[in-house]
Amino acid sequence: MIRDFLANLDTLLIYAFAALALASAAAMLVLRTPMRVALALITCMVSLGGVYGLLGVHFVAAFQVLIYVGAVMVFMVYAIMLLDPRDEAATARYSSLLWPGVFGFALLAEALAAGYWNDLPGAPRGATGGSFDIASFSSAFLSEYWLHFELTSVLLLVAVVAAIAVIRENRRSDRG
Amino acid sequence: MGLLTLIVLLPLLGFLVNGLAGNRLGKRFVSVVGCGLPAIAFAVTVKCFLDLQAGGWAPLAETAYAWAVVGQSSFEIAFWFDRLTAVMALVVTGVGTLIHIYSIGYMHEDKSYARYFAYLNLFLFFMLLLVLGKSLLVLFVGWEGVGLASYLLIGFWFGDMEKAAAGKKAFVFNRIGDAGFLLGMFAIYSALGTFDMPAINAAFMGASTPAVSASLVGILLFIGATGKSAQIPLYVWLPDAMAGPTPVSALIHAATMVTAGVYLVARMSGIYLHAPEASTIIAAVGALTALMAATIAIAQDDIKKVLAYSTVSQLGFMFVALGVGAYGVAIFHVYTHAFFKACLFLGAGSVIHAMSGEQDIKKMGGLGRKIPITFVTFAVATAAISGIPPLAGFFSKDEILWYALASGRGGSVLLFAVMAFTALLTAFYMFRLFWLTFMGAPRMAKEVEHHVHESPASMTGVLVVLAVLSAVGGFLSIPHFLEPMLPLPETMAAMQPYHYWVMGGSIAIAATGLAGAIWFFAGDASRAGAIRAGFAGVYRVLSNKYYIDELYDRLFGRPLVWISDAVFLRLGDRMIIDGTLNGLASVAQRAAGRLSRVQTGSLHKYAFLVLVGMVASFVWMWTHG
Amino acid sequence: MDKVQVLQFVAAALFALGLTGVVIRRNVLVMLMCMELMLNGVNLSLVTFAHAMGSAVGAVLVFLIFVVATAEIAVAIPIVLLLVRRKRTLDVGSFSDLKG
Amino acid sequence: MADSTILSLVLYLPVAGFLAIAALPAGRDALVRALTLGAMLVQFALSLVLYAHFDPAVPGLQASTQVAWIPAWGVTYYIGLDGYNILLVLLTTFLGPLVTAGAFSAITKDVKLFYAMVFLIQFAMLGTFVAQDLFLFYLFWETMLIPMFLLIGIWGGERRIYATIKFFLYTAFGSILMLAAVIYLVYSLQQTTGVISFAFADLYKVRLPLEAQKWLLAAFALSFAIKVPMVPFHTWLPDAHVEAPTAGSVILAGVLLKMGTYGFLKLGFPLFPDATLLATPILSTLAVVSIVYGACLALVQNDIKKIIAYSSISHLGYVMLGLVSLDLLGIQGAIVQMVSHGLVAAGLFLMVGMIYERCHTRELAAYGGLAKVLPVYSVFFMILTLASVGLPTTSGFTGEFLALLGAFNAGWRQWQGGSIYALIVAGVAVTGVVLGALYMLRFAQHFLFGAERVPHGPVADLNLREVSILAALAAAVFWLGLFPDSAMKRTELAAREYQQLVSAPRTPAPTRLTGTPPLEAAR
Amino acid sequence: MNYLAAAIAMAPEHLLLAGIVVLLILEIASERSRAALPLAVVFVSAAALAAALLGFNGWTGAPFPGQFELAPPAAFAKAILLALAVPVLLASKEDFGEGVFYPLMLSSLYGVCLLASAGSFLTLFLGIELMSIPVYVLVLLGMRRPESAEAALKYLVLSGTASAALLMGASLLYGATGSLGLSSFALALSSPDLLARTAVVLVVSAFFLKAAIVPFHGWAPDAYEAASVPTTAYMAVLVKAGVLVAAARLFGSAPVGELLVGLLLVLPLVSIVWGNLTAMRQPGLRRMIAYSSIAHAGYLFFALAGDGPGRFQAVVFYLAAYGVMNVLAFAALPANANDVERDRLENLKGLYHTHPFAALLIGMAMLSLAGIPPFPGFIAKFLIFKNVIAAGYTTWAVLGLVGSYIGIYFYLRVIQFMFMSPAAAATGHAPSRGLAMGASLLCLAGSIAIALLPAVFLARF
Repeated sequence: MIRDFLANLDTLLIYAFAALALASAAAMLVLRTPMRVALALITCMVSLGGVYGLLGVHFVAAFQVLIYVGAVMVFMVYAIMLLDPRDEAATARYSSLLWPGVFGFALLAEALAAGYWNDLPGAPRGATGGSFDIASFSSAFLSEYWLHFELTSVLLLVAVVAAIAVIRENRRSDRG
Repeated sequence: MGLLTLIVLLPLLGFLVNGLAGNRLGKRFVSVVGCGLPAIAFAVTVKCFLDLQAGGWAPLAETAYAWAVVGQSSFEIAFWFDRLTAVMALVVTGVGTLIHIYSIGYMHEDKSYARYFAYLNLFLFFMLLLVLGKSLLVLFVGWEGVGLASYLLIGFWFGDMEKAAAGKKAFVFNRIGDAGFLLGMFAIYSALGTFDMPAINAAFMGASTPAVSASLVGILLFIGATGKSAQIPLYVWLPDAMAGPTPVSALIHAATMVTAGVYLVARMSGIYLHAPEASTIIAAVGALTALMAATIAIAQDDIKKVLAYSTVSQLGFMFVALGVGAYGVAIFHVYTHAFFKACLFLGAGSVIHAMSGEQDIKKMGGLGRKIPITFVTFAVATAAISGIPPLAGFFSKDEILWYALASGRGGSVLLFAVMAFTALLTAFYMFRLFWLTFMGAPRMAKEVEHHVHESPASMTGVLVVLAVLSAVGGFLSIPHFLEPMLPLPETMAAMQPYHYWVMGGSIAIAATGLAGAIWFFAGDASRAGAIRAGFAGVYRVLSNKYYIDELYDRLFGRPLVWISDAVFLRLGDRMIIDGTLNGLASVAQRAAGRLSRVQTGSLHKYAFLVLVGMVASFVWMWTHG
Repeated sequence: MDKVQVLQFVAAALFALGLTGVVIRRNVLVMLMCMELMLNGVNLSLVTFAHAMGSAVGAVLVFLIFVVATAEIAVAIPIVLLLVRRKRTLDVGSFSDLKG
Repeated sequence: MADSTILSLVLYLPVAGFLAIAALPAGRDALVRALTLGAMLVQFALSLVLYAHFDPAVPGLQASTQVAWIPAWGVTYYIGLDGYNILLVLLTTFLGPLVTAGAFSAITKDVKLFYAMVFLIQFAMLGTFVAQDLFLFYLFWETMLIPMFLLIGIWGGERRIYATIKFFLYTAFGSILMLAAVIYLVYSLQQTTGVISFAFADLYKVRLPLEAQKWLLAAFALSFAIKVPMVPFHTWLPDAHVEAPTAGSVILAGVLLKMGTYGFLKLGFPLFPDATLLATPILSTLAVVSIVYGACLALVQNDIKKIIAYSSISHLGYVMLGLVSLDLLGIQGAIVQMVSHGLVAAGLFLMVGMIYERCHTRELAAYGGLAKVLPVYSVFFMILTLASVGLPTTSGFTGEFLALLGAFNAGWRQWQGGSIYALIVAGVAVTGVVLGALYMLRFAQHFLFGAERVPHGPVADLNLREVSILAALAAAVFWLGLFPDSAMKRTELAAREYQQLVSAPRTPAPTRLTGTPPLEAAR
Repeated sequence: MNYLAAAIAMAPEHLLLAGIVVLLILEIASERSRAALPLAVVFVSAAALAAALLGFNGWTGAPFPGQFELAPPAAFAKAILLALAVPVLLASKEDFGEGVFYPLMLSSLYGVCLLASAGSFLTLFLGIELMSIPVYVLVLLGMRRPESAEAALKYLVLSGTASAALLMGASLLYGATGSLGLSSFALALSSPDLLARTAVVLVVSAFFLKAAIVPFHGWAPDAYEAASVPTTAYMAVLVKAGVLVAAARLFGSAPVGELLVGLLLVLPLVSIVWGNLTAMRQPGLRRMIAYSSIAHAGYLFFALAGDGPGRFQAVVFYLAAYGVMNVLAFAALPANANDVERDRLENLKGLYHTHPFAALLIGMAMLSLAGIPPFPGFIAKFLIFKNVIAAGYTTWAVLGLVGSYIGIYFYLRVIQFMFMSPAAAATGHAPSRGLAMGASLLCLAGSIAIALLPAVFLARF
């Protein structure tokens, strides 16, 4: 009784986290001020991190929290604080396409779901079963996928250059 | 190069010389070339005639060159000279030459003297092509060519739109006939695979009946003939054709070209002998035309118009002869008619020349004493056409009347009656013309009157020759000469006894006509006036030529223009076709506007479109999967 | 109904919500965050699959997505700054000078 | 020098000329004109040599050149002379110098570009005629649009933009569908025979199922019928003619329209014999409609260029009639009629241009009695008019007569077979002879005769340049009218081949293609 | 793993990377450096050369199995695309004083190269991002006009969405087939499995979005218009090229069933018609080209419906023909102090009289884009529709051709402006630019080569 509850506890927790993520995601669409939206997103991400953790892919969970919450969202929040005071848009929350958008959402969700409904594999084809740990991941990363490892570095470099370029434009437009 | 080819080419040479270099060469040279070459052509024709005779009347033939060879079928430019050709060629070259000579005097003052002779030679060239041609193709080339020449000559004084229009009218009406002619040719070719006329005749005369009904072909060819020879329904161009210089009217519209139709039928007699229906139609049309033209002629006051209608009427006589199978007789009338009608026209020309351009006989009278030679020759010709024995007209017309009555091939009392009455009318209007022109008191203006003068020798000489010919020409019995090749139809035994009655009758008719005319016009004008007033209605109809021109205009001219303009151009081209296209174009333009308005610049909109696109793809997927 | 399926539904929902957010929210920054949301949906689905069949590839892709997301934001934010300096508003609706 | 070399020379001389004048500095107009004329004359001389060397007894291609071009697609660079194109090549090169000389005084703006365009058109047209590979043919066929587009658009009249765009879009539409047909045709050749080739000779070999033939013929026919043009696809022609500069109209009427009939003769009918035989009634009807319709419209025009434009529609109707008759006479007549119309219409447009340069109006009503003022002009005008009416001894007669005779023969044969329709059609066609006389003489009468009306008079009669242009044309007209045999000898074998290709059955048809048939409903 | 092999296989990418680094250093060392452009040209041409050499040597292999593959076709594709970038660079002199443009463009090219030999969705994804991210910035770089930033944002947001969709699709494929290799997509094309098909739809719509197919095209006109001329050229040619090469790799030579053909061709057909129609009314050249490029994207997807083996060839050949003429048009466009003025079609009026040569070049480009013989555009279009018909979709081919017919008009309109209208009021055309003219001549040479000897190119794929 207790045992199998405990056995299923992680599953239940996963559902709980998933529900939380879903809820906060939904909240993002309704909350008014960007700051609140940001917070909702962070909640969502963290809870997703929880899901990952519970699924046993801890390192992804770690990345999720570190990179997303740690980097992206901080950047985001910074931007919000920088710009928010000027925001009149906060008053007008929705674009004219609110209801069409919602309708579209319904259809899209339905369409995607329909894709899963019948033949989403309980255990996907080619499933080896079992989980994998950081060791197998990183070894794969540095053996099979080191190309991508390198490419990401190129990408980041490019991103930096791009950002700098924009900032410079920014300065130029201030000047002239 | 054979003699026949030479005959044809001589006038062409004249045309080229006068046409290209005429203006620089001076009138004398032009007239020498213009008249000399036809004269030579005449001489050569005589030579050929003698050869023919020497050869025991075996036809001469020669091929100039192969015009086109397509597969098995070869179209050759070939010539043929037999009895019939001989008669026609002699008339054409002979009378032609005379009229050329006459023209020297008549056209002397004209600026475009060279052009005139060039055209005249051109006409002669095509006419000879027509007459000498061995195959229908060559005949057709000549046929169209003479049409062209007459077009050019009618419109010779093109400064005046009337004259140019007359030329056009002639050409177009001829073309209508030619269309029929073409169809006839095509039918023959499709059936027999040749245009060679002797061969065609042989095919129809032969034992096995050819693959085409003789009547069909006969009628189609006859349509062509009605165009060229001014028969109902296509005769209307001929009277207008008098717009041309008078010698032209004499040569083309009296002596030669207009008889081409008669020649064609006679030449194709092989077909018509087997086409009773066609023959009947020909006879009917001929008779009707003769009668109608004669009645119109009574009420005309323009000296040339009267002659023109009389030509139409006489052509009617010829076709009646053809219709009843008396081909030789028709040719006989062609031959006599060539003389006296040419004489009449040239005489008229001389009169007009004397009257300094006046053509209305109402304004003439009493010219007899002032221009005696013209007067005498004109008198002879008039007598000839009215059928006063022993002049040429008498013989041919008498023969026609006889065969109209007695021919075993469709002669009938009715036909005879009509023709007899027409003959009466002929005599009547001819003497009316004659009287009003030469007799009685002068009615012209003084200044005109006092320089009325006789024409130069070149003209009067020709008149005399022609007068003599129309006097004695009848004694040369063409039908008899042609009989070996164009046998005369056997006559109905029942009619035999009446042969001399007919002859007497025709003399009587002529005399009556003469008398009637004199009775009308010799006395004071009041009598004629009274009669005319009595028949005012009839007179109006006649003087307006039965309103045929107006009728044609209403029936064909205007509808054609209306359809072309209103239906084809405005409705078809502009509204339907271009309308549709421009409509499509503007639709595209409007669509372009609509579509570019979708691009509102709002990112939301774009994102929404993406959403829509995805959903749409999914829907497509589910529905088509 | 098994775990993977549920999580896949969630993932799909997140993706759809993100897209919808882009369509309906006026605020630029919110719009960007919604894009992030979409990516998170993708991540979830990838991780779930990777976990379910115990292959590392999915996780690797997830990792790449992290990096790319960061990069995109890093470029996006300055652009937004630039735009807002010019427009004095965060309202995407008013960024529509280009049209037609 | 080998004939094939001469042919290549003839074909590429315009390109050389184009490059040459392109290289010249601006403002050297006199030099440009001289250079162009020279090149054109040389070209004509060379093609005369070709004509002389052409052996009528040899079937198939002569002076041909074949080089692999896009092997993967079976496309070859393949040109050559045969009975189909020999006369048209001669016609094109003959008109070249006349067009050039004719434009000396008319074109003063952008002379360089103008003659460059003339060269290009010359090149494209010749290419279309000598191409023996469908891909190459299509390439030239389409290329020709571009210089023509510019020619009308730059040097045209007031409504030139509308006219030229209409011209381009009209013709391009046909070509687009034709392109699809071409691809499908070659693809099916590959399917049925395993050979992939665009060479006409190979394409003749494939015999598609009737269903496919119908669609393909429809596509080809539309494209060609627009170019001919046949009613009801003709409305681009009057606009294009009226707005085009003289040179443009001359090229258009002289050669370009022949590309349509040539297309039918060389491709449209031989490639799809069964469909053709099926469509003969429709085609012959359209031909006759064109004859009558064009003539009627010419009858009510007041713009002298339009009269000639519509007359072209009518005259090309005879060509189509002759072609569909499948009677040797008719085919030969059609071919001669093509050339004849090329000469006559070109001449008439040149003359209109000459008078327009002097009097600056195309209103028929504005003219009258020119025969008095411009005797020389009038003589030539009369000659061309009569040729257009189809009077014997002119080229017009040779063409019309034989075409009609052929049509009638065919009709007659069908009549013996029990159907009279074709015979009636031929009969109606003959009325065109009368209508032709009607409108041309109306034209001539108002133009040359009557009271003198000469806008911007007094005007000078033709100068030596113009006289020599027209003399050349007149000579050609009479040559083809009086001695057509030398020309027809050269086309005879081709005509026979065409007849045989269309009427005689070929290899038995495969029951069905492996590919989907055209226009099968999209899923 | 053989590092040497990797080094050789990725030689073009490496050269580009080196170029990026060098240019950055240069950039840091000194703003406004004259050396930037020449260096960029050198590196890009070197990369192109390297790719070409790889191709000619028939270098085949997968240094990173399943991730990065190289075979002659891909190598030549890279070579051609890089070669197309050279004239773009040359034409950019006047528009970009400062050097940061060049490293960005090189890195974007790096992405393009990756796409040309991507073997898995990971590489594909990275390639697309590497290609796109710099372009967001390029769009607003130079800031010729205030709207640039807006355009950049639109592009960024929508193509971000596209990436998300692509990844979602990838993930579903992953779930359905257990692999992230591109081959899994090809498998999914013919699988009845709904999950797989959902994935296909997501991936395809992602590509539609990147390639600006109606209705995913919203960003394109705005971005094209607001960007500076060379950037527009770059987007219209190379970005599109990258996307489609990727798509071609994705579809490989897998048979496309009746069902999918609908999905694959309906929207392209719509965008052919839509693009061609909308372009009619555009007042600006760049916007017009944007719509025309929407239509061309449509043709390119038609190529994907063609029968298997010919696809890659068709796509690349079309891209070459289309790209060379597009770049030609932009390079020949006369400079003008005011960017908006420079763009307006009205100002092209009478161009023939002011810049005859430029007018001729632009005219040719327009005709080629319209697909009129004898220009390369025609041959490319011919190839595509030939394949479609060979695949048995005759109806689609006919529809596509008719759609392309609609386009002719607006290309003619440009020619009409340049040749048939009197010169517009003095808009102060700057004297034509040497380098840009060089660039356009380069393109001209290229297009002549393609038109005269298509076989030479075709044989390479």
